[in-house]
Amino acid sequence: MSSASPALHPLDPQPAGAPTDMAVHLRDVRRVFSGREVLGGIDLSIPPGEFVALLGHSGTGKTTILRILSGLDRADAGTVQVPTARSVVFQEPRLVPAKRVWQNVVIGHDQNRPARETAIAALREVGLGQHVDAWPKTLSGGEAQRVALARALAVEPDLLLLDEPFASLDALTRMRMHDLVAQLWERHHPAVVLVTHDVDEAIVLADRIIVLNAGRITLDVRVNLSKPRLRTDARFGTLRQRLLDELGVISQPARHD
Amino acid sequence: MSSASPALHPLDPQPAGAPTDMAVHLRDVRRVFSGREVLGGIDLSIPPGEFVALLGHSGTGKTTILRILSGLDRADAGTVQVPTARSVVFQEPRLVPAKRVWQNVVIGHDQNRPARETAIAALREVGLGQHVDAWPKTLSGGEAQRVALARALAVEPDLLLLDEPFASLDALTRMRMHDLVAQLWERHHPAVVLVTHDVDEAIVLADRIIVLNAGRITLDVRVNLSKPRLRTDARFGTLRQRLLDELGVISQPARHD
Amino acid sequence: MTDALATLAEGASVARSRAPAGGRISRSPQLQDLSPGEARSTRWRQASPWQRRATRLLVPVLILAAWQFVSEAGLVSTYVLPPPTAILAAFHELIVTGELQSAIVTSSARALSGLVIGGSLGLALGLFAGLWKLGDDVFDGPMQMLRMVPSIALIPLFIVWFGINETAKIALIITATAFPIYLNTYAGVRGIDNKLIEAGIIFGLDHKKLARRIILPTALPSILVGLRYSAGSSLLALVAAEQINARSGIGYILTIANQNQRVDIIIAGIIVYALLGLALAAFMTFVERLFLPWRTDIVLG
Amino acid sequence: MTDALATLAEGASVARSRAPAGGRISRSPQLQDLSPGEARSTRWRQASPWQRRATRLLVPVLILAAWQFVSEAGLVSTYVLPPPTAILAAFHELIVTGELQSAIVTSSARALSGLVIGGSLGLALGLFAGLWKLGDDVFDGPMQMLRMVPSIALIPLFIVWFGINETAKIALIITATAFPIYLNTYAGVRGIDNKLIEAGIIFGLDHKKLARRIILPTALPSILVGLRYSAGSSLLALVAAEQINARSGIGYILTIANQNQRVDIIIAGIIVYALLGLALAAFMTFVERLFLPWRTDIVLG
Amino acid sequence: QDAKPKPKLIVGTQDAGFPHIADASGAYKDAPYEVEWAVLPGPAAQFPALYSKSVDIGWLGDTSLILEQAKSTTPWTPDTAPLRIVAGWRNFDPQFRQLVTVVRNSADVKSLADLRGKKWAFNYGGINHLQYVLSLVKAGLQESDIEPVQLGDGFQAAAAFNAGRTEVYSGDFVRVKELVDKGEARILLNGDDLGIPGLTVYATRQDVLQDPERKKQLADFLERGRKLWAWYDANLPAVAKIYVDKVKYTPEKAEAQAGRNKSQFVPIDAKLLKEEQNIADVLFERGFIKNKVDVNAGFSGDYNVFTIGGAAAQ
Ligand SMILES: Nc1ncnc2c1ncn2[C@@H]1O[C@H](COP(=O)(O)OP(=O)(O)OP(=O)(O)O)[C@@H](O)[C@H]1O
Ligand SMILES: Nc1ncnc2c1ncn2[C@@H]1O[C@H](COP(=O)(O)OP(=O)(O)OP(=O)(O)O)[C@@H](O)[C@H]1O
Ligand SMILES: [Mg+2]
Ligand SMILES: [Mg+2]
Repeated sequence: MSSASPALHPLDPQPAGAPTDMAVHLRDVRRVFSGREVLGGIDLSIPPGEFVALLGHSGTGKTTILRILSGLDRADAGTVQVPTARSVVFQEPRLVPAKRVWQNVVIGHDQNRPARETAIAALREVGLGQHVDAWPKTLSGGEAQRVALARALAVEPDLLLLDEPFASLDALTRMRMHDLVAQLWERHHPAVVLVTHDVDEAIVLADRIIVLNAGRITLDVRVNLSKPRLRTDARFGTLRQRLLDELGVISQPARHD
Repeated sequence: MSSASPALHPLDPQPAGAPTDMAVHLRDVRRVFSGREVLGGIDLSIPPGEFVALLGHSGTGKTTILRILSGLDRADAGTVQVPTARSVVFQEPRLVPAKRVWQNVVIGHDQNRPARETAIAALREVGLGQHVDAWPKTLSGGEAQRVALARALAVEPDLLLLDEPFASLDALTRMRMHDLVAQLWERHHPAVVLVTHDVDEAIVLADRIIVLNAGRITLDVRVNLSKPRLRTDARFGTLRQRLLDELGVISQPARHD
Repeated sequence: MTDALATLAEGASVARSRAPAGGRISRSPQLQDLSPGEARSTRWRQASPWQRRATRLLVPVLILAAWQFVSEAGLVSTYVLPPPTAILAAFHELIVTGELQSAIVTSSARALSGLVIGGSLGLALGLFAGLWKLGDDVFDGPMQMLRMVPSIALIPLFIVWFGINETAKIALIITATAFPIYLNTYAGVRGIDNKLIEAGIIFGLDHKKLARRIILPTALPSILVGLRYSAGSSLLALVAAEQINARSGIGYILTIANQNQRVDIIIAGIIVYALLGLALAAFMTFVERLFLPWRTDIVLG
Repeated sequence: MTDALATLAEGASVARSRAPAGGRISRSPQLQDLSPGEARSTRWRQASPWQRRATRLLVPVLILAAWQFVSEAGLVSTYVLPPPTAILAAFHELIVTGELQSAIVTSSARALSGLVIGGSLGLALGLFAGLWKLGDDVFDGPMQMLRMVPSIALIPLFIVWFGINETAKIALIITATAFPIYLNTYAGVRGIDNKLIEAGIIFGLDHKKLARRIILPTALPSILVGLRYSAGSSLLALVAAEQINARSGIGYILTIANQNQRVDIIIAGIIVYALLGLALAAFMTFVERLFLPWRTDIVLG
Repeated sequence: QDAKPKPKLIVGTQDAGFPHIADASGAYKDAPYEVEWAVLPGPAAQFPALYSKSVDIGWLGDTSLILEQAKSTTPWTPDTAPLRIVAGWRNFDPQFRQLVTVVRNSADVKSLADLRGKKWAFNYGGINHLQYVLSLVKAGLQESDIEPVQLGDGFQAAAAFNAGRTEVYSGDFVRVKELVDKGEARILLNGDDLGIPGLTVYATRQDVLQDPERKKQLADFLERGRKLWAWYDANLPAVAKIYVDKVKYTPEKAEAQAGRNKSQFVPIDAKLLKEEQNIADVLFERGFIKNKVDVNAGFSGDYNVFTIGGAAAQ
């Protein structure tokens, strides 16, 4: 990665012993909801610029981790250290119904003419140039998701958190969005945490894949394949199989190419 | 299909010329939103008990068709005839935040003790036996989606409309849900329309696959494969390729097994 | 959307008949025709705008008819409830002397100034108390107390504090209008979905921008209900305010008529208030359409 | 959730400093420590319950102090604003004679009966007008008119219609309470997300069940705001209602004190009202907690 | 043996203490009908209660009925008047002035003419207003010659004057008494100077006056009323105590109130009618009422024999 050791945050003195060269540093992070331990001791360090995919069954705590990383939720115990500049695509679109689509995209900017231009450019990139002035309620599911994506990509974060951002997109649109995220990552190398249920997607995009199971990390592998990653590559197939096994999916014949 | 010719609805006299042996009958259905024609003449007949998958890019009008079939939206022109007993899994969970999970599942039933038992059984089937008394806001994305599924399956419709019901589920949970839907279909053969972005899922589950493009049906194929359908089957691959071509997806090497 | 929901009524009324019963293997589905333009059971939502306008008039006209009947039949002494014709004469008197016209102008000016100040106050405090615990702790108590003070009881105090001119009148109107907006703003803010606020914070909105871009627009429907209420209160507060050294105004006319036992004028005044209420309702509906273009109505039939 | 949002304040205040500037290729991210239990800037939300309670008392105590000062400095004639000590004496008098106690009992009974009837009426009409165009057409107009009638102006009419006993008093309270609940129910119903209604209809809910299972629970926060308002109005309406042949009650005490120029008692009465307002607010908060367990509050600090 | 319930005579009052005084006096204790008091402050409540037969006898100020009569489009006659005054009473003790016009010493008003241009607080309607209007007449001024400050009730008017917001005040004396006692203000005119009868009256409906049974009750009620005033006169401390105990007067004010309300019936005779007619005429000339009023229609002298006794009846 091309990033230097990050400067200390002036307001938050570095806790003793925390590594300063990591963008994300979680140590023994726990989270309990109404008596149930949802996260049971997560250790995770992500260097600046690394692209991490997070896999796991429904309800294992993926969103909970993302909420803690984003600062929207506070761990019950442990150490949490993240970059100040974060951006999130939530699991739901979370658009303000009272604001037009373009205003939603630049919700954090000064809302003047140039902001509108920025928004239009971002919306074009996600294929929604026609819906600039629409109300969020009139969007289709996939359109709303893409607006949320455009909003997250219109800023330049050091940590980009993506919670199933492509879940309701068709194959073609999904591939376009993959390219978009890859481009953004090329441009200024944020650390990325991508939650997905699509193992192939994880392998194609990520430097490193983590599997979460019942609130603990049960697998943490590096993806040592050169890009573009081809599904025909034998190592692709092996990795996929390893991940599917970890997730407990009974091998489907078609997956063994 | 094992269904006999359906009885006429006493309140709605059959329009002349409409076939009486179909569960769903759409003829030249059009829908315009703020001047833009979203559906431009849809013709579609589904016999009772047929399982139809609906593919198409984001924003092509899949949800719009489902809304018209469900009766939630009215076409601007054309003929629409559907069974009286319909059930829907919406693209969003649509749970009543003020009602506990189990009450949401049996929202349409008399809410007494047996209803609670029904709800618990349905929730166990979707793997949420632990969340019976939770509030919807505390559910994870996939959990909420499964509650919506449980709610739709707890009634016995003649037409089941599923709008991307498995979008935010991991592979394992998704396979379990496939089984569940298949079981329900075995039990009393409703006509099903499933919107999905997963071509494999469409082939595995459906009798017939329809591709929608810019508000028109551009492909309508029958899936003549015996069940269980194996992805290794050459005809599976051919059909998948045909569908991906229709959807404009540039072939990924891995997809050619 | 309104239409969409209107069509539902039928679907629902039939769907209800579906029995969630046992495990038949095959069934012949009952069909339903949802084609557009089909002759459907006539429902109110299909009434023409004229029909609807007529209905809106129906109740007032019925009341008027009953009133004239009661008066003519001598069921109620005309001293207590003069017949509509007498009210008409009272209106005539008020209009010929120009009193009514000038009263409406004067009173509207008073009500509006009070409403603007009181409304802004209520809005600011409502946002503050709704969003910050400190604001809640400091202001909610006093607001809950303030709203319970009968404004009539405040008049002598306000005369001493604010004198006998416009200030005292407007101060009274302010106390009457601040609270409804406060309460509805507070509730509107508390009712906003967390998720939107979270998104706003993530995308770098500070508190001020959060309030302007997310909280205010999203709580606006509730705030407008408060405004609806406050606008009414501002007019009603005139009855108290215009007891203070006033020589014109709707409240003044009412007070004087009350002291003169001019029931005809009192009723004329009540009718003026009622019409102002209708005008206000129409205006607020217009405002809501204007400021809430993103809202879709649900109407069952 | 409250805590979750409270933690946000920090994240936001820092995130804001992020510049959405040009295309640097690499950067060293500024880091932020979000570990639990860290010493953070002291914020109001971290104040102890005792601190918060103290703040709640602060404003009333300040007012009291200012008042005593104004009285002692002779800035305001004791005719108009007797010192707190005089009010205390008035309270003593009212309590020793048992008047206050019996007034609260009598008045509460009146207010409550009016509130129950008026509230039910407002709720029913609000649901009806909110959900059906027919209801809207028939009832919204009259309700918008009715709410503008100053209750003082209704007294003579109500004496004729309902006599000079309890009926007339309670009728007055009903008119004062029906409207706020109506308005808030109407708005609450209109504000419900279509999507929920659609789901309800699909799953076979008829209108009655739709109202009971989806609309009422979802509009409840708004309805409870209306109830808050109505409960206050019911008490305020006592001032008008208890002018009609009353022998006891809080409104009666106020009216009589007004006629006797017992400013100390008037102010004592106002304080009783203010305290009732606080009690009401506390009760409504309790009711909201009870009936809206699914709601999560947002609080910024 | 008393199987049949006694008939009821419902009497309105505007003085919340009066029912207690009536009880204490025992004047109505063994009446062949039951007296029920209804406290209805202000003519706005008394009139509808009378018209709707919620009360049989109403309690008004004498000018209230003049205003009521002036409203009628068809002129009242003794036979058609819906309501008639059957008795009136007032206090004659000069020590207990009721109506006054008071000026602040700082206003430097030496003669009535000096009232020109002054800020003058009063409240509209009723007897206080009459004091204001007749003061103007006496000073030879029009309303446009002064700065009138019109307020909602007498208490507000007094508050404005006491707070120094106006220089002149017309209305009830007790409300400004403290300022006068302190020497900061003085009385310029009182009600008697202006020929204001200042009566409180009982008024009843024609149907009562025409029902022989009811008439008998009315006569008896008024006769017992005379006894009540006699008891009142002899028991001022007891009355004051009632005002303190039952309606929350301060002891000093209760004493003043008891003294001030000490009254006797006044015959409804030519002299009174002349004064009343004069007031009606001034109100008409000054435009406060729209129709000329003949006060004979609203006043009935038929019950003088019961209120005053045989001696005064002719
Ligand atoms: N506020 C809350 N209160 C109570 N339980 C909660 C809360 N938030 C989350 N949970 C529970 O914590 C568990 C983990 O939730 P989380 O949203 O992290 O799952 P997830 O891995 O993102 O699942 P999915 O893939 O379905 O989105 C779930 O069982 C959920 O019900
Ligand atoms: N109420 C509405 N008003 C205006 N436009 C609408 C409305 N509803 C849908 N649309 C538009 O109609 C088009 C089709 O929407 P629809 O929801 O049917 O798409 P879809 O095929 O379901 O897409 P997705 O896969 O993203 O869910 C979209 O472009 C959408 O913006
Ligand atoms: Mg999740
Ligand atoms: Mg869709």
